[in-house]
Parts: sequence; structure tokens; C-alpha cells
Amino acid sequence: MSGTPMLEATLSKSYGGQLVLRGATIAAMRGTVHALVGENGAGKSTLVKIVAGVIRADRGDLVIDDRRIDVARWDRVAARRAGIGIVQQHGAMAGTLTVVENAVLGVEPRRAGLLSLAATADALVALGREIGMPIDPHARADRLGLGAAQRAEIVAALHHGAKLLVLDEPTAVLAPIEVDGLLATLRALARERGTTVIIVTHKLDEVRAVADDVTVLREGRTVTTFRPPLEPRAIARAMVGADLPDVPLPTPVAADAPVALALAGVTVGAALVGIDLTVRAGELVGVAGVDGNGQHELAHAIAGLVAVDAGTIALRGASITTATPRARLQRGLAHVPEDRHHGGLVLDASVADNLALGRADVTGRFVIDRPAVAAHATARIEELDIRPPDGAALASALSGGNQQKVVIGRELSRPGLAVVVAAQPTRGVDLGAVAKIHEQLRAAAASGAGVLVISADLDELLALCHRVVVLLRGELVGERVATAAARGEIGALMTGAKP
Amino acid sequence: MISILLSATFGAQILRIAIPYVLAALGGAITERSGVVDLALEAKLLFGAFAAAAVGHATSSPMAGLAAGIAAGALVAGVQIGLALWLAADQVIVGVALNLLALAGTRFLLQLLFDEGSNSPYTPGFGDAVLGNPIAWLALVAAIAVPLALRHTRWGLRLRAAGDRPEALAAVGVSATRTRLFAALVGGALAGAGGAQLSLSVNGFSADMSGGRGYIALAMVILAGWRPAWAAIACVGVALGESLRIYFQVADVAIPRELAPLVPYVLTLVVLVVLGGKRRPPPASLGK
Amino acid sequence: PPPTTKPGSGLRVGLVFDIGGKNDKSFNEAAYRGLERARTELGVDVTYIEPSEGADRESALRTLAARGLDLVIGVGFIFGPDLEHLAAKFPAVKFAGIDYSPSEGVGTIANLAGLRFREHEGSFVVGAIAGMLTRTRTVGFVGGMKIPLIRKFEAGYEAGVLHTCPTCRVVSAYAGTEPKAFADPSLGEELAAAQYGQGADLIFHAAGNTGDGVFAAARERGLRAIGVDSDQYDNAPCCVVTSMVKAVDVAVVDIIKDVAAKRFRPGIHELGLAERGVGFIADERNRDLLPLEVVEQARVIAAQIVAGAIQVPDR
Amino acid sequence: MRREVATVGIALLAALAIGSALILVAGRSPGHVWFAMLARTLGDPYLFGQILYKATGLALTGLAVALALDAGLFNIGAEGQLTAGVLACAVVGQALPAGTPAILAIPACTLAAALAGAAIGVTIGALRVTRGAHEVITSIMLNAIVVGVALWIGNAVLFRGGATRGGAIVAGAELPPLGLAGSAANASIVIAALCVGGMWWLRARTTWGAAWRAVGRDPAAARSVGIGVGRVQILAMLGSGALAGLAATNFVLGHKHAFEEGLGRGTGLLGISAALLGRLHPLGVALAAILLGFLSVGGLAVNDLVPKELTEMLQGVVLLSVAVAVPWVRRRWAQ
Ligand SMILES: Nc1ncnc2c1ncn2[C@@H]1O[C@H](COP(=O)(O)OP(=O)(O)OP(=O)(O)O)[C@@H](O)[C@H]1O
Ligand SMILES: Nc1ncnc2c1ncn2[C@@H]1O[C@H](COP(=O)(O)OP(=O)(O)OP(=O)(O)O)[C@@H](O)[C@H]1O
Ligand SMILES: [Mg+2]
Ligand SMILES: [Mg+2]
Repeated sequence: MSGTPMLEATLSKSYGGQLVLRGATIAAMRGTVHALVGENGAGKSTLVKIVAGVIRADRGDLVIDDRRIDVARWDRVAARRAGIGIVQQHGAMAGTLTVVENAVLGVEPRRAGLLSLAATADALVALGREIGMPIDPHARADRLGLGAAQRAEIVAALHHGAKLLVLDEPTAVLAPIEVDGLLATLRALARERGTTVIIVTHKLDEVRAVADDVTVLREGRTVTTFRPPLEPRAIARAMVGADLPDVPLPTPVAADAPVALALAGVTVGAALVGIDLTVRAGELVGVAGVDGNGQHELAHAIAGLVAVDAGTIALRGASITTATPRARLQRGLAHVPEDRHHGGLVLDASVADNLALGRADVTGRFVIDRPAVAAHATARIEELDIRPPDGAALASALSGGNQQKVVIGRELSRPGLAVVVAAQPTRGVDLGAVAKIHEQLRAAAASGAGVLVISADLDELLALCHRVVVLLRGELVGERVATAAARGEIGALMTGAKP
Repeated sequence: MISILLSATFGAQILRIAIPYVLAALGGAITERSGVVDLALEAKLLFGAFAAAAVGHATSSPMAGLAAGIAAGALVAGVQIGLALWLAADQVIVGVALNLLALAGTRFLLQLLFDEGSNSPYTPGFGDAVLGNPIAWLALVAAIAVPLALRHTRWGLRLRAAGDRPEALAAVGVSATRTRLFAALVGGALAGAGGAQLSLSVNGFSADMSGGRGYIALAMVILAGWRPAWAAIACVGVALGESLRIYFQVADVAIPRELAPLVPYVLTLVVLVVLGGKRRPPPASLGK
Repeated sequence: PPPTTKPGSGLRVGLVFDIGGKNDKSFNEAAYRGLERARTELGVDVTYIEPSEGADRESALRTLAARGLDLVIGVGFIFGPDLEHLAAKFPAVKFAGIDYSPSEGVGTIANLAGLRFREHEGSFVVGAIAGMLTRTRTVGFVGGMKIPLIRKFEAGYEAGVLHTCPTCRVVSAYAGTEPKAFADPSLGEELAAAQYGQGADLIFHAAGNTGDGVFAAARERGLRAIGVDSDQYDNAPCCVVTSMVKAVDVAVVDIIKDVAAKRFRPGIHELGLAERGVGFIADERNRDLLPLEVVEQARVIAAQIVAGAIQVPDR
Repeated sequence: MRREVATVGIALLAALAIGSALILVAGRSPGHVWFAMLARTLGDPYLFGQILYKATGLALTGLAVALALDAGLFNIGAEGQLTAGVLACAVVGQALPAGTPAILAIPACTLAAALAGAAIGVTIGALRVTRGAHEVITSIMLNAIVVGVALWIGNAVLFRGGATRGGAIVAGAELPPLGLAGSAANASIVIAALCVGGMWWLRARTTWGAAWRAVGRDPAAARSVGIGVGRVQILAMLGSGALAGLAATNFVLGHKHAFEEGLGRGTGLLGISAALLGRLHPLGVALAAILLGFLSVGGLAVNDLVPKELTEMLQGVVLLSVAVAVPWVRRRWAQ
């Protein structure tokens, strides 16, 4: 059976004028596990969502099970009927419904007008046992752990006769042992039942463990498809892009420079475990890692937006472990939140007001000094080349890159800057803006602040930082001096592979 | 005293008082479980009461009145959904505004149809015997059927999914908006029947005769954690309280009569405060 | 239009109803009848407002007073303080209040007349009728808002019942303590149901619209009730034995006549049995419910009250 | 700003259209009724005064709702806060020794009104922040409870002789009328105007205003720049309750000079319309209050042409129109 394609697709898709998929291709053979890899924003999720009918492509060719599909009319209902199941990253079950209720939604079996779920429940249990994914069909979905919920979704998808099963980053939420089990099941599904599996993942060790073929996506295009035998290093190179532009090395930091930020044993629930980290004045330290490995909690713990369960955080030698966010900011911390839309900006307010938000040093303590706010806005707009150069414009009217510049402008212009924590500072931002933002971060370091950059973009960190530490499942698993030569090793650390 | 409390008339009285609360609460539970904030219960009761009285009067048939009450409740729900879901108006504001409109609107209609400011003319009713009152039967059947339907019918399943995660419904090709519309229509119809009970039981409509019952019913829905059966039981509790108040008065037991009606409100508040976050949460997509 | 010679032509009268509205088949309706009669018989120019909220009541009075009407009437005790206030503010306008009683420390105001009724006298008579008619020796009373005015009804009624039936029991209940207590028929029905449930076979109400519920309960059980203010026979022809009527219409017409004839007298005008300000209904319509001998007996009692032979309590 | 004006304009046009349809249903000519409403109210100093009187109360409850909404909370409890203010204001005014000079009596009563409203408001805010109890539900509960308790206190200690009215406040606490042909408009309009101005200044010119608006628009962003979101929300509800309570001065000190059952009722609920119609801007709220006051007084003025209920319905229609116009204009604006 294998050797014939279950899915062949060439797809294009844009969001608001921005091309996200530019004729990306994928060909998945029957009865194989096909991995889809690539950097954040490469278009993986977009591609698989189109295949599963969750969103619509702008144009392209789609052949599924030897049937040519009109992409303009391809939706979730049609895809379901055609035997395509999808398990999305964040799950798609309604929490207050039971597993079996979720499973039958839309195609409810009924007897005498009433739901008749017993047969489906039995079938789910039997199927789950058969493929090694035991499930409780009568458990409420929101009472299940993430792993159990995902198993339930997989079993439900197979129950509906999925011949093509799509999983978007299924392992990101699982514990290592669960990952092993899932991967084994997927392999068995492909071998024994002939199911075709497409799995999106960032982790090369998983790719090696489960995949027959690998498609690498970058900037909406398919770079290449690897067939066995797979060569992890080659895949990593293909993911990141062959050659990186030369970037000036940051000026070295004296070994005896004072410590700006020191974390010792910082623990936040299970998301962050025993983090020890120091950043010296003038130093740029990168935190590399795949999204969802504790980056969010790390930034929030330092900024005081989440309480730490154990450990201490010190700023210029003084403990801020229990200080309020406001007190930390007053002592010279600047925090660039990871999501500018939720936590970074007040979209409904003007650029000038956003630049002055919470900045008592600009606005004055009580009565707002309007001329000062305007002058501050003018200065930041000039400095960062914010477009349009209009402080009165609403933040929501700016492009993503310019919005991000507003956040950077507000945070990095704080007086007496001691520490900067920048989370995903250039996510979704165009090249020119990236350069501006990097320039600002370097300038902050040069002026004596310790800068911690958290990014999923390894190249960004290598270009920007002195050192890179790697965050994996809430722990720091390694540290390297940021040189182009270390990229392979760091990439391996990020994906959990042995360097 | 005790013998009175155990008597059949007392029991019948509780049930009679409970009918509008129970129907409104069941309607509210359905609507809210589908994800639509149902502050407009008061409007549904009032318009239901008015329509039942007007049509009952015109046709001399309480059955026709009941049908009109049901239709009026559903109509209010339709307007509510149209404004809140299709036109994307804030659901809370729509509810508040519809209640304001109902208060003035029913009086306006009284003026228009009967040239009266606060009362409609005589309307035949079903009588006080609970067993002979189809609205009582409707309430009883609904109190049993609604929880079962939510659990055991396709309609109920989709409705719950719409309130919880509309995207999950959309993903299987079912329109969440239409699901919510149907849920709200059924919920509105039940509340409208509750309104019909208000006016038919006293043979006529009078202004503001819902008197905050819609708000109490909603409070009971919340208190019950959006479970219709529990909400209905809570409503019977409210009715028990009212009956006791009436009996205490008739039996000349001194209680502060201003404070007794506040008990359901205080109770709701206490439950909200004491249970705080531990309470059963509202449907995940309520109001979105 | 042809020139009119009616005595009140040119006179402008405004009236503001209490909660319940002009067609409450009770108190307000009686006032409305009086107003209509004044319009047709006297040719006065009338206007009225049915306010919905408490705040509107005062605004409504004010709006009429500010228009410079000759006479502004507030129907209901609740207008008392507002009438006093406005009478001082608009000295050129005459005011009259049905059921008006002066607030503490307020004396007679030159342009304000209070039209009050000796409701306890009429209530005594219907109470006596109830005492004669009851078979269960238990009768009920349902009041609207618990205030001294309604207490007058209750006191007279209870005394009347005991006058003809010393071993009878009177069960009483009130609908509430805010004005809305006069406009809650659902509660009225439940109160009546409770009293009938306790063995009462006849209930007298003094509760405005709330009384509609009493009639619904009576109709339902085939038991009897006594109406109030207006002849309420039509509300439940099966069951309304009689009504304790208050001649609000007469009072309204009279005060309008007074103003038209420029003989307006400020202060309290009390109307009792003697002045035919209160009474009970006995006509061919309720003959089946109210036997002639009972009517005779009631007339005797009424005469005794007028003569002072019977003292009727008002509290 | 232009978007706000467009929103209000569209909402008012829609309300005007619906109102005209209702007038037609009532069998009258819309043009005639609208014209009569304008001519009678604006041409008559008394009715004009009544509009100002209504607007004074509405402006204060409108500001109360606007302040809370600015901070992201929907305070439909202004009704209860106002009732608490009315009770407190009148009780203090009554308890003051006779002959207390205005300079003491007025501030004392005003303060009592504000504090009583603030106490209810801050309860709602604290329950929301600390217990996660939704403010709409707690507001509805507290509205009923406050009104019931006020009635209980009234019956138990204040009301005399069957009236639902308490004793008079001391003469010194009375705010003088504006002298508009005997209308109820009174000097509390100065308090309302000061609050409008004060709110405008606080909202636009101070860090407090910036903080509460940031909290209302994006709590996450506010938190990340160091604003204590819970604290701001509790304080906003405190201020909101105080403003609603202050509306009592219009009713008690300026007009009735006593506690009365139902005094000011409806002003809190209608304050929601004033706030939304005014798009939360203090000046807008003041204008909206005047418009709503015009509708309600105009309703009485044309009572002989159309039922007064029609204009009461219009107030609900206006609220609905704004609720619909906001998302509609936002969508159009985006294109
Ligand atoms: N709904 C949307 N609206 C606008 N832009 C979007 C939307 N969804 C995705 N994008 C953009 O499309 C691009 C590709 O997104 P996609 O989710 O496919 O990436 P991905 O490869 O799955 O990334 P990740 O590894 O982070 O999951 C991103 O740049 C993103 O900004
Ligand atoms: N407001 C934003 N600010 C910064 N980055 C954003 C923003 N919105 C979207 N993105 C980026 O777009 C990418 C894709 O967004 P999308 O909505 O597809 O979520 P997703 O995490 O990829 O979903 P999934 O992985 O479940 O398919 C994300 O990786 C995110 O980094
Ligand atoms: Mg993705
Ligand atoms: Mg992703």
C-alpha cells in the first residue's frame, strides 16, 4: 500500500496581504508517518489546517485519496467525510461534554429521537484498547489531563474512520513518557492499520523516532522533503536555513562586570524548575527553546506577574523575589511582554499614551504633563522610526512591527535601566523593524543594563547575544557562547537531542 | 400551624407560586447553557404575561392565551439573539435594554389596545387547581424534560457544545449561532409560558406584574451552577419562602415583611461570596 | 361649537391617578368617573396623567400646576406631602387630595382641600353583612399597603363582623408596605387562597389592583368576596356579594363644582355614611348573593351608625 | 473621537426612526409630536427646569456607570447605590440639630450620600476582585437588597402617619431651587457640573484616569506596566458608588427635603443609557443626561398626544441603538 500518495498538496494562503503559504507542497504516502517541521511561523499549522478543512486556502491543488479537491469548497465537514481527522495543538473538545459526546458531535447516533451513545462508547473503548490508548468515554473532557484528552481526540478521529490523521505539535503538552507512548502508537497505526499520519513537531528526536518522511517548511515554502534514511543534522540545517548573514559580534563583557540579574533555584509550578541564571551588566543573554518550554513563566516570574514557588530573584544584588511588578519597574527593570496584543499595548489608546503607559517619570506622578508625553512620543518615534510618525494615531492602526517598536520604545527608554527582559521581541516583525529592535537592545546593554532575550528564533539569539542558554521542559539544559559554530549544538539541545 | 403547613392547600400554593419562577429559570438555563447571557428573562415574563392576557381576552380562551404567551417569550428571545449575535451588540446591555422596553412597552400596548394604563380587561384563566392547569403541567414536564433533553438529545448536546466551545460545533459543520438561536427560542418560550401563568392566574395583566421574578430566576440558575433541575428546585425553594411569608401573615406571625422577600437575593450573594471560585463555572463561552 | 352655558365651562381641571391607573375598576376608576361626569355635565376642561413611577407622581402634579390649571387633584393618600409642598409653591392653583391627611405639624393650607371618607363606617356595614352571611364563621380581610388608611377599613370591618356574629373569626393580611402592594394581583390571589384555605368563605379586600387576585381566588373556589371603592360586581359576578363603595366620583364632582362656583373651602372634608360618602351596593344585580333580609338588617345598622347609636372604631 | 460621534449619531437616528414608527402606531404624526415635544419643553421655563432636574440626577448616575465601565466593570448597581445615598443623605439631614448652618449641613449631607453609595459600590468591586463574583449579578442582588432594607428602615423608624416619607431635613441642608418657574431644578446641578468637570479632568489629565482606562481596555497590559489592576477596579467602584450616591443631593437636598420610598428610582438604571450614549466621556454623559431628561419630561408634556409610555420605551430604544451601533461602526471603521 505504501508508495502511493494519500495526500498531495500545493497550497497558497495569505492573511491580510501577508503571504503565509507560497505554494508549499507536501506529499504523504499511504501508511506512513510524515513529519512536518520548520521554524515558528513557517506555515506548518496553516498548511495542516487547510488540509483538514479548518481554514480555506486561497488557491492550490489538493489531491486526497486519489480524489482531486476543489480547495475553494473544502471545509471541515467535507474533510471529515473524506476521512481526515485533526488533533489541534490546543485541543478542540468542548470541556463540559464527555469524551463520547465530543466524539459524536455533528453525527449523533440516535434511537427514537434520543442520543444513543452506548454503542459509540463501547467502540471507543475497544478501539482505544486495540491501539494502546485506553480512554474513559464518559469522563468530562475538562477533567482529563492534557495527554488523556489528546488520546481521546485521536481515538475519536480514528473511530470516525480517519484514514489521514493530522497532529499539530501533539507532543508539546506531553510528558516524556507520554511522548514515547504516543509515538509508538502512531507508528503502529501506520504499519498495522495503514493510517497515514502527518505530525507537526519541532523536536528532531521525535522526528527520528517516528517519521518515515520529513517535509521542511520555511517562510511558506517547502525547502525539501527527506526520505529515509533520515539525517538529523541535515534536517536541522534545512529548517534554519543554510547560511546566516555575518553579524558583528557584540562587544565582550568584562568578567568582573557587576551582576545585573540573578536567578537562583526559581521554580514556578511544573513549568519552571530550579532555574539558576545570572546576567551581568552590559551582557546580552539569550534564552533559546521551543515555544511552551517555560519561556512565558520565566519572563513573568522576573517581571513579577506570576509568583515563584521557590527560589530567589535579585536585581543588582537586591532581592525582588516578592516585590510588586511596579516596584520592580521602579528599580530599573524593563519587560517586553511576549504578546503585544495581550499585555503589551492598549490597542484602543494612542501611540503617545502607550509610550507613556505606567511611566510616571514621563507623565508626572498625578497630573499628566501633556507636553512631556508628546515630547517623549516624538523622541521614541524618531529613535525607532515608528510609522506613521504620529503620536495621536491609535495603536491598533499600526502594523505589527510598528506596534512592537512602541512596546520596545516604552520599555527601553526607562531611566536607570538595570535589567531588560525581552520575550519574543521580534515575533511577526519585518526585517527592518527587527534591525531597529536589535539595535535598541544592544544599546541598552552598552549603557550598562543586563539584557535577557527570550526567543524561539535561534538565529536572532546567535546574532544578538553573548551567551545562549537553552530552556527545555522548564529546565536550563545547557549554555553556549553565541557563535555561529554553536548553532548545531544549541539546536540539538533545544530539540532534546544529544549534541 | 403545623397542620396548615402540611396541608394540601399549602402544597398547592407553593406549586402555584413556583410555576413562573420554574419556567423562567428553565428557560434561562437553556439560553445560558447555549452561551447567551439571559438578563432579558424579566422582559420575556412581562411580554408573555401581556400577550397571554390580551389574546386570552380576545379569544376567551386561556389556551390561546398560553400559546400567545409562549410565542411572545420566543419573540423576545428572537430579538435578543438578533441583536446580540447577528448585530454583535453587548449581551448584557441588550438584556437590560429589553427589560426597560418590556416595562414601558407592555404599558404602551395596554394604552393602545385597551386604553388603560395599568390593567388589561378580564381574561379567563385555568383556575387555581394545580392539576387542572396546563401551565403547571408544562412546568412539571419541562423541569423533568429539560435536564434530560440537555443530556440525551442531539439538540441538548449541540446546545451545550455551543455554550462551551462554539468552534467545536463549527468544526463539525453545525452553526453555533443557529444552535443558540433555537436554544434561546425554546428558553424564551418557556419563560413566556411562565409569564402567561402570571396573568392568566389572576385573570388579567397588570403593569410590571413580573416584579423582579426574572432576576430571581436568573439568580437561581447561577446558584444552581447552570443545572436546570437544580435551578427548578431552587425556584421551588423561593416559592416555599413566599408561601411561608403569606401564611405567617395570615396566621399573624410577626416577621419584617420588607426583609423576607430579600432572602433569595441575600442567599445568592452569600453563595457567590462563600463559594467564590469553587462554584460551578458558567458555560465557557457565555456572553462571547 | 355652539356657546355653552354649562356652569363649569372655561374651568381647567387636572387630575393625577395613583398607582393602578384610571381603569383599576376600583378607587382610581371612581375618580375617573367623577372627572368624566364633570366634563360632560359641567363642561369643564379636564386633563389627567397616569404616572408609572413614584418620581413621576410629583412631576405629574407639578406639570399640571405649572400649566396654571384652576384645580389639580391628586388621587390617593400618597400625594399628601407633594400636595402640601406644591400648594405652597403655586398659590394661584387650587389643590385637592383624595384621602389626603396632613403631614405632622402641617396645618390648613389655604389652597388645599382634603377629601376624606369615613371608610370604617362603610366597612362596618359590609362587615356586618359578612357576619350574617358566613357559614364557616370565618371571614377574611386582604389589605394593600399597611398604612393607617387601610387599617381604618380593617378595624371597621372587623367590628362589623363581630357585631352580627360575635363568635366569628376574622383573618387579615396585607400585601406589603410599599405602594406596589396595591398593584400585585398575584400576591393578592395567594393571600386570598391562604385565607380561604383556612376556612374563610368570604373575603373583603381593600387592596386596589391586588384585589383582582382576591376575586380570581373567589371565582376559582366558588366562594364569596366583597369589593371596595367602586361597585366591583363585574369583576366576578359569581362571587362579589357587595362592595363597600367610596363616592370618590361624587367627591371629585363636588370639589369641581365648588371651585366653579368659587366656594372652595380649604381643609379636610370628611364624608361618611351620613353624607353618602360611603355605602354598600344592593341592587338587582347582586340580589341572588345578598338576601333582602340581610340588606334590611344592614340598612338598620347603617342608620344606627348615622344616629350615633353604634360607635365605629377607626383603628 | 470622530468614531464616537458617528456611533452616537447613528444610534440617535435609529432611535428617532423607531420612535417615529411607534408614534405612527399610536396614530399620530411623528413630525407633529416631535415638534410639540421640542416647542413645549424648550419654550416653557418650567419644563426646561424639569429637564435640568432630571438631567442632574442622570448625569451623576451616568458618570458613575461610565467610571466603572472605563475600568472594565459594568455597574448596574447605580440604582442601589443611589437609594443608599438617598437614605443616608436624608437621615443625616434629619438628624442634624435644627439651625445647623448651610455651610455645615450641606457638606455633611453630601458626604453622607457619597459615602453610602461608595460603600455599596466598593462592596461590589471587592467581591469581584477578591471572590470573582460577577458584578452584574452582585449588583442586581444588592439593588434589591438596598431597596428592601431602605423600605424596612423607613417603615421601622422614619415614616410617620402612613406616609412613605420621613421627616424633613434641617432647613440649612436644603439646596436652593434655580427659580425656573417653580421647577424642581436646584443648586445640586452645581455638584453635577463639578463632577462632570472633575471627572473630565481626572480621566483626561491625570495618571489615575490613565490607569483606570488602561485597566478597562487591557488588564494584562496594565498589569505588565505595573498597575495594580484589582486595586484600581475596587477604587473605581468606590468612586462609581460615590457618584451614584451623590445623585441623592438632587433628590433629597434639592427637592424633596426628606426620605421617600422610591425617591430617585429609575435614575440608576437610566444612568446606564446616559453613560453608553455619552460614550463614557464626561461631557458626552452630561449631554446624554440632558437628552434623556428631555425625553422623559417631553413625554409628560405630550401626554395628551401620545402615551407617556412611548417616551419611556424610547429610552430603552436609545440604549439598544447604542449597543448595536458600537460594533457596527467599529466594523465599518475597520474597512
Ligand atoms: N489568523 C491569522 N491571522 C493573521 N496571521 C496569521 C494567522 N494565523 C497565522 N498567521 C500568520 O501566518 C504565519 C504562519 O503561521 P503558522 O501558524 O502556520 O506557523 P507555524 O509554522 O505553525 O508556527 P508555529 O511553529 O509557531 O506553530 C505566521 O507568521 C502568522 O503570523
Ligand atoms: N499578536 C501577536 N503578537 C505576536 N505574535 C503573534 C501574534 N499573533 C500571532 N502571532 C504569531 O503567529 C503565529 C501563528 O499564530 P496562530 O494563530 O496560528 O497560533 P499557533 O500557535 O500557531 O496555533 P497552532 O500551533 O495551534 O496551530 C504564532 O506562532 C505567533 O507567534
Ligand atoms: Mg503552528
Ligand atoms: Mg504554534
